[in-house]
Amino acid sequence: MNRFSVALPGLQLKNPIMPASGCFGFGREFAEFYDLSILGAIMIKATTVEPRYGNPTPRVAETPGGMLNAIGLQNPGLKKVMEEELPRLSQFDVPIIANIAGSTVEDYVSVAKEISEAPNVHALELNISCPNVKHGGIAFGTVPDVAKEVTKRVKNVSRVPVYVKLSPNVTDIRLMAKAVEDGGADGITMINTLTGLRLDMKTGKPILANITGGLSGPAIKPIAIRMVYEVSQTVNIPIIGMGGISSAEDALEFIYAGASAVAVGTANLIDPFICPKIITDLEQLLEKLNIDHISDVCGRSWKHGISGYHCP
Amino acid sequence: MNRFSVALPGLQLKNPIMPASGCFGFGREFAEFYDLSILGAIMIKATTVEPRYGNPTPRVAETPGGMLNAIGLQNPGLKKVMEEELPRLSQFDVPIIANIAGSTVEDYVSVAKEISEAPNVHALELNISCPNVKHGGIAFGTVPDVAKEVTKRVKNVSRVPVYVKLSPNVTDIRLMAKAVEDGGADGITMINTLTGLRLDMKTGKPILANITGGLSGPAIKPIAIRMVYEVSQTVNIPIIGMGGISSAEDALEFIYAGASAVAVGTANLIDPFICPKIITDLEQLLEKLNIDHISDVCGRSWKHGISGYHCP
Amino acid sequence: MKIVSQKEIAKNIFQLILQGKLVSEIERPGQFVHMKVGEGIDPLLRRPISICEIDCENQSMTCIYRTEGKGTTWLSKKQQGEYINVLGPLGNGFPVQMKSGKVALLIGGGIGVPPLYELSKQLRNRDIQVIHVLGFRTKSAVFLTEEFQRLGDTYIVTDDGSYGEKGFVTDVLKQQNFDFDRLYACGPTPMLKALEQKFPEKEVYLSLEERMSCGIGACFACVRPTKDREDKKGYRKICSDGPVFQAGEVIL
Amino acid sequence: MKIVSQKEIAKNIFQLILQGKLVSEIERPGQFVHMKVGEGIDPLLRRPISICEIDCENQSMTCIYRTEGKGTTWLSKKQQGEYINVLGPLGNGFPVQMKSGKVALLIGGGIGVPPLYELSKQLRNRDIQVIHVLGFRTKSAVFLTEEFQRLGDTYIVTDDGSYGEKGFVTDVLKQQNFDFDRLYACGPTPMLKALEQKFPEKEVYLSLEERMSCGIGACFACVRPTKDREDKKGYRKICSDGPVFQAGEVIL
Ligand SMILES: Cc1cc2nc3c(=O)[nH]c(=O)nc-3n(C[C@H](O)[C@H](O)[C@H](O)COP(=O)(O)OP(=O)(O)OC[C@H]3O[C@@H](n4cnc5c(N)ncnc54)[C@H](O)[C@@H]3O)c2cc1C
Ligand SMILES: Cc1cc2nc3c(=O)[nH]c(=O)nc-3n(C[C@H](O)[C@H](O)[C@H](O)COP(=O)(O)OP(=O)(O)OC[C@H]3O[C@@H](n4cnc5c(N)ncnc54)[C@H](O)[C@@H]3O)c2cc1C
Ligand SMILES: Cc1cc2nc3c(=O)[nH]c(=O)nc-3n(C[C@H](O)[C@H](O)[C@H](O)COP(=O)(O)O)c2cc1C
Ligand SMILES: Cc1cc2nc3c(=O)[nH]c(=O)nc-3n(C[C@H](O)[C@H](O)[C@H](O)COP(=O)(O)O)c2cc1C
Ligand code: FES
Ligand code: FES
Repeated sequence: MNRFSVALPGLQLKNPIMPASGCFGFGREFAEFYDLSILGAIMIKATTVEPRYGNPTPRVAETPGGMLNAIGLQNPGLKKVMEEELPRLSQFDVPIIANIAGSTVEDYVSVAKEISEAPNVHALELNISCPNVKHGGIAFGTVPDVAKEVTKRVKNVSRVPVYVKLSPNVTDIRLMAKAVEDGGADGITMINTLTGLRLDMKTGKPILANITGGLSGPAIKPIAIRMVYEVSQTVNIPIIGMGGISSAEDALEFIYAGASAVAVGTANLIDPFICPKIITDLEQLLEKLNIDHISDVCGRSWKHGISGYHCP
Repeated sequence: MNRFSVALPGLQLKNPIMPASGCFGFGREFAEFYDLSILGAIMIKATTVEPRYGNPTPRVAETPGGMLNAIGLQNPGLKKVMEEELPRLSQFDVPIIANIAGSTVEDYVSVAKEISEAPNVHALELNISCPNVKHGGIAFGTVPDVAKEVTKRVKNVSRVPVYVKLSPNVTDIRLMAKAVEDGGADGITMINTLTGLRLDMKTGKPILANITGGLSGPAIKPIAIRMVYEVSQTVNIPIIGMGGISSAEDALEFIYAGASAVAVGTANLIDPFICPKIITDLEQLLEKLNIDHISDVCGRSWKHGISGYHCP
Repeated sequence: MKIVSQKEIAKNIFQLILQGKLVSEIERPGQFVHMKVGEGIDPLLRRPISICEIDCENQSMTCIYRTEGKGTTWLSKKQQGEYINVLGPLGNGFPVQMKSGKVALLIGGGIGVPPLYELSKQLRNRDIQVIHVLGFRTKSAVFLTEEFQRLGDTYIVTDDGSYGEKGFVTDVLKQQNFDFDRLYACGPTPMLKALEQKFPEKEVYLSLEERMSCGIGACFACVRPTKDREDKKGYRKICSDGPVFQAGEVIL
Repeated sequence: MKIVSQKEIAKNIFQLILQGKLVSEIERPGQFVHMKVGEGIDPLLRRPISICEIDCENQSMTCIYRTEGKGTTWLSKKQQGEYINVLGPLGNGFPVQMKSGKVALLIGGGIGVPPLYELSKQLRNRDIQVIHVLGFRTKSAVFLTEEFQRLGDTYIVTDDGSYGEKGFVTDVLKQQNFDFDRLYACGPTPMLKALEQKFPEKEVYLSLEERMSCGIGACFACVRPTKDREDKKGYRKICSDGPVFQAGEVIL
């Protein structure tokens, strides 16, 4: 698996494949299907200071080639995650990226400070982009200065590198990327979901109780690829790319676009074995395409020459 | 077809279904398949002052549930459109909506002034959102003040009502909608394409010669529906909705969201008979759902009560 | 899993028999499977369908479903010999531990009827007396009644009276005033609510439905709040904690 | 259209025979059809495939295609008796008007070979002498050679020499120095370019490829600039003005 190892701030990845936050819970369920140690990393579900119940149901709706979700950051809260979920995950030889969310800067700081002390948490992922929570979410993720500020404050208290997760619901994602880089982010993860809506044919009303939801799945892939392409040419910190990945080809497309590693979200909900499958397939794909090391082709879409470059 | 007629500024539509700009050329090809007079209206391909050749090929690429295009506003120019295309279309009993584009405000004004004098042009559609042209396109469609200005200037010279076509590539589409309403727009058409990118597996390079392209088709529908839902609650001018429509159900979903009529784009490229098919199916669908008149359910997703409201 | 047979047993109601190793992992009636419908990305999500009957010997199981939308319509076109990607068995199902000789009342509404069939069979195997009350919309939507009759007393109602008595399952309960030790029900939420209210003192098990994505407890799509506000978690996942809950556990 | 038969005639090369009314509308060899592959939205677009042979009596036609990606792979799994949504015939095809006794040189590369077959047949019917030069990648990718041999002299080359001579079609031309009145070609762009350069004085017809969406001339996806800078339009659409052009009309 040597052509696969990727070194990123705080993360020594066996391979560039990891489940995306919110699509893997805290790993419990997937541990029944396979050994989680084979994963490059695990991005756990967003954690907030207090437990959250989330939105009323229905929380999901299907769309052409995609799905909407409005889970609403349901999670057992920082204490439970620290005391139960993270220790349980420590049986696996896999770095954890803790996705953290909140409604105020103070919320982020509180969670970041504490959760970054967990021994198996190797990095934080600031979810400033979750579009489902009425307060905070939207503003953090769409106003550059606010994003920069929260990044800075979290960096100040975190013991591990900080990745910021960008929202695609903006006019120019490069401005957001630059802002969080200026705020001290060690890396960027992108993209979160696009805001969408589905209406019921009979009633004419929204299917989701929350009205709108976040669009994920194959449908959004070309948008995600475009944004990774733009951001990877704008910042000097690495990107973990995501949005619609469900095959090794999709994963490689993100690497070509400029991501150093990738995360698989929605596809886990359809095929619980998708991550191991992509890991296996990707190795064969690299073989077929004569790619010696995954990092050789990072950013190939915009870099001159065919290989030899490393991202970023 | 009485439950179908929709009156909009400048447009007396037999039914709320029309082909979207750029997906129907100037009607020539489709006239070989069916009588264009059955359509609610026709949105013709973007017209610019001078003829344009457009971008190099490849100009299209497929994505999951969608496609990217970077045609680059190829068109024969204002003179040819006035002298050949519009007169030819006048054999059909159908109002034409002239989509106009340009790189400067002056371009828009020139085209608007002249094309609005064509007898069968009943409305203009300002394409301030086409993401494929390097200069102008992006800025007009993403900066509220610039959109307002171009709307105002075009309104000053146009003999027919002016609809402005919004780009979805913005943080808050309501601000854009409000701006063009303030600029005097008689209506809004939305959405144009989302910017996307696809990379070739073998080379790692963009498939489109233009690098990025506009994403259209079923994949974008939930985003379009969300935006129509937001904008229809923000402005007091009517909306012609589009983005991924390929069935009567899709069309009705846009009406529920707050559109008064809809346009079908990409689906024409896959099934040349799609517009007549949707017109027939929609009539049956309304029958099945006991909807007396299409306008009764415009905005049903957010209006209280079940019917009796008319949009806007 | 391999399709052994598929047939339309009532209007838009299909009986699908599937064969595969999954069958040997089924633990209880009331569990469900999560089926991939369509080969590509549309439909994207799996569809939850209850297990209606198990045949361990042949490693086969029966599902009965109604064509609702795109997914189930696709499924109904699949033919004998074709394969379907099935995840499961999922969920916890109905508890069947009960003293022999006791009486169980099984109440099903519409497409909630199927999982009660395997339940009834297993209860009968334990020498429990079963009474079935099954409600359907109309005559053409009625199915499986003879099979239920073979296992125990069976009362049928239809909304429009075109088959059996006219009315709802609750009307039958009023009339018959059954004496029973435990109640099991699966069907539309209003029916489940009515039953929960009617028998606050009884041991009542209800099988719930909710829109799902993963079906395995990972995504938090299918959550309902607990009735008990002091409950440690405050919620239950329909897919992995349910779909069967004792009345009073979650808010319907 | 209905699938009359489908078989793999070389490695990843499929011969598909379709039946339907569309056949009676075919006017010239070199026209193509636009096939819907997949039932849903992925793949979304149709796939252009050339018509390889027409059988008017049976209202059937043959297409030969190579499995490249998702669309053609899906197509290769369809079986006899199934239906495919086909739009066409599209485009203008090869002109076949020519005096009897004249000599036509037909040059095909890889998956560009199929449309030349119907062309060759129709030329033979007009008593035109046909010479074929066909190039393939390797032995396992060779197809239709016997059929061509029956119509006229046929030279085969493969890139690796595993079948026929080793080399490119242009090597055959160098060696043989054919005397001919008109040249027709279909294949990869570099091959077409080479031919255009080699025979500036001859009457040369080239069939081009371009990524398409509508296939009917409406979307401007498949446009190439004309060589003549003074040309009134300045471009041609491959789908509706082509796919066959006389050498020198558009920039390759
Ligand atoms: C635990 C469980 C067991 C079930 N068992 C059966 C059964 O045995 N037989 C049967 O006919 N039906 C059963 N259903 C309902 C069945 O899942 C839906 O009818 C089916 O998902 C509809 O899919 P569709 O594509 O035809 O409809 P669409 O309306 O196109 O589906 C769109 C989306 O909504 C979801 N959805 C639609 N209706 C329901 C519903 N009632 N419950 C949950 N999700 C829904 C779909 O899964 C899909 O994600 C069960 C549901 C659950 C939750
Ligand atoms: C006029 C014309 C005639 C053709 N005739 C034949 C034929 O007789 N036999 C044959 O095997 N092939 C033919 N081709 C090529 C054939 O259309 C492609 O191989 C096919 O579209 C690939 O689809 P896919 O889904 O398998 O590949 P994918 O790579 O998954 O396709 C992705 C997208 O790219 C497009 N695309 C990929 N390759 C090509 C190509 N070479 N030309 C145009 N579009 C492409 C597809 O149509 C699709 O939109 C022809 C192409 C044209 C333009
Ligand atoms: C059900 C669901 C729950 C999610 N929850 C979170 C979350 O808690 N935090 C977060 O940062 N992103 C969350 N996401 C977003 C994903 O991590 C990912 O960014 C997005 O879904 C795009 O990737 P995909 O198309 O592969 O799913 C969630 C997505 C889904 C579908
Ligand atoms: C090939 C193609 C060309 C287009 N050209 C134009 C154009 O010239 N002017 C314009 O305003 N929109 C243009 N559009 C955008 C469509 O009119 C429409 O807004 C968009 O495609 C979303 O609708 P759809 O998903 O139904 O295609 C074009 C779209 C496509 C696919
Ligand atoms: S469906 Fe994912 S948790 Fe129940
Ligand atoms: S493919 Fe649309 S114009 Fe040729």
